[in-house]
Amino acid sequence: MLFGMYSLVSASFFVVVDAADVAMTEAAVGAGVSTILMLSTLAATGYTVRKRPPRRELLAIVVAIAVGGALLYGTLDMPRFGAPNAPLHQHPVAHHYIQVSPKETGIPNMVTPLLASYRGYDTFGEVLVVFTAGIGVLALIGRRPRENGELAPEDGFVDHTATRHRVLRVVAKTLIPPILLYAWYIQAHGDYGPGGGFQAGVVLAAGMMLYLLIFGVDRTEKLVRPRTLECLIALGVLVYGGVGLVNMAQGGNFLDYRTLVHDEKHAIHYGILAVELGVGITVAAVMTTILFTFAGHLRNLLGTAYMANLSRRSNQGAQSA
Amino acid sequence: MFAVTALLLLVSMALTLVRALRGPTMFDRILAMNMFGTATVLLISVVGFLNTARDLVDIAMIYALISFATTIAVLRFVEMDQARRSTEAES
Amino acid sequence: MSQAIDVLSWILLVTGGVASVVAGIGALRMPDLFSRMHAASILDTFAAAAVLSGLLLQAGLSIVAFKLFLVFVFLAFTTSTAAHALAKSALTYGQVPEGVDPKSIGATEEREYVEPASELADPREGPAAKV
Amino acid sequence: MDLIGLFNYWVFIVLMMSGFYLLLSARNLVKKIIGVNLFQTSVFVFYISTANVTGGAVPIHDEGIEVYSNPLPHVLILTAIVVGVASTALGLSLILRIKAEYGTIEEDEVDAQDVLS
Repeated sequence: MLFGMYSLVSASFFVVVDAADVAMTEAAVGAGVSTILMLSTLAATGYTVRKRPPRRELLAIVVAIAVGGALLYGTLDMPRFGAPNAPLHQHPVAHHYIQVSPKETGIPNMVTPLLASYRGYDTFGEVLVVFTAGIGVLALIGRRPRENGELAPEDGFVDHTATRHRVLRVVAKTLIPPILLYAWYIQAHGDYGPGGGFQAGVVLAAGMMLYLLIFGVDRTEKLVRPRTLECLIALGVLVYGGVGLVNMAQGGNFLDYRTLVHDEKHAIHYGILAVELGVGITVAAVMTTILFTFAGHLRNLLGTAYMANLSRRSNQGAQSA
Repeated sequence: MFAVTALLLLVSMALTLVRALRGPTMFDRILAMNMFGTATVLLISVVGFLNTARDLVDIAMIYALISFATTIAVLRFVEMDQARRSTEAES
Repeated sequence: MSQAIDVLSWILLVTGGVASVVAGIGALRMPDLFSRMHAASILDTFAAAAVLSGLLLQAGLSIVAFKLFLVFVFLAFTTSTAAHALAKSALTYGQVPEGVDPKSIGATEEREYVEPASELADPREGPAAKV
Repeated sequence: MDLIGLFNYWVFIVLMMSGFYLLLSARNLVKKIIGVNLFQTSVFVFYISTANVTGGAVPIHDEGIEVYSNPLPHVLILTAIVVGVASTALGLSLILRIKAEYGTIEEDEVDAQDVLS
């Protein structure tokens, strides 16, 4: 939980240093998705740590301080914070991205064309990494391991959060549509303001997460079937790669959008939009799948006795409140 | 003026952080985290105006929505944890 | 006219900032959870309203003003709901407001809150049971 | 006075070393993952702070603004954050798997079971 606060702080730092897109991603990822993942892992593994005599602590402290000291010595020659004459800002590439790219692509947000066009190969690789991580999580803890006679939803298992917290349910139902709509706004508005595929995907996943938290895994999986999500994960990567292949079929290089339509400026714009859409689909689907998988694992792990206890307590709470 | 407000908000965030570190029960920590989130939303919008980058309001909006989801998640986690503890105590 | 708006928005902004500090002090000094929640609600309602309306006056009639209004609406929804859920959970798991008879709110011994032995706890307490 | 301009690097070093320390010393695997995350975030902070230019604006093109922050580190970190959370999820799911197989997530206990069997 302090971890979540920590990411709030770091996101506000990003705001202060003018990195709007990064702050938006960090807001959704750090405060939302990754905190939830940490919490569900802790819930599954237990979070009290046995006190034991420190063995490697001294060595670790010495190593950390030594490396830190070496790094500190290294910083003495670094350019000062915010200095405009730092090599990074003097490099001709930086000049090109800042001065030429808005004219060349007609997109005011410099981060978006840089992400999807100038560094398109790189981003394709990143999307593939996200894709692989999603597949990996599915392979490791899978959907619904039922081998030990685990609890099936038909056994009368009801997630009590929805019935117990009536206020929560109503408010969540009001809030989730704006969140999902807002995710689409971020996706579509990425050329003009902070936003784009990565941010939209994560915010969409955060909206699904809220639904998951309040209504439980089973109802959420009726809403969005895991099978559909698996198809979407692949679809996003296919859209991204497909744009590149279309470029090649039209005689250009892979991900060289200028061949798409006649007017170069429009072609680049369309290409970027299509690629961002692919990124958004994959990221949203992977994040939602990961959340579903963790939630399903947790539910299967915690067993019948625990659920019975939870519901008994919930009923008491409902009566007294 | 924006800077003054931002500073005051930072002071408030620091106080909240102390409560989160001290807070005797889990619920105190959750409360502190919630306050911290609200203060961050305000801080981001103020800093957006300070830097004349008014698009930053978008980020404040996302924060307002997502810190809520996180609070709910932590509450659920506490409830699950309590229930599991008493389950283990009974068995 | 624009000067008057500026002055008004500055007053609102500083009031909001001071209110947030007051809320922070309250959260630190109040005796128990429920009175701390009262302090938190000052930040959630008064400080938020003051700061956001101060910014609203600065923004004028634009898309930014609309977004600020949306931020305020979302904050109003989420913080109050979160406070409700928090208070309900706290009541269910054994937190009792000061000066209230535990039996009158249906608190039983069974619903006592078990503070988990976390790492922040005193290490001299001996080995904590691992779950 | 001149050294004050280096404070962003110091923040980054402190963050990174606390993550590194946690990574080296913790036996609980979840704490190790938290350490990796701290380490990761310190790198994000480093990159973003190098991108900043005094008086620069958010890199969204607008009339009348001359100085912008450098957008290149922003792009790198933007993708790195999402990739980071995906890999964190992968690590955490490995931990869940280890818990299911070994019944513990303490590093040395897992090792001990491996030696015995």
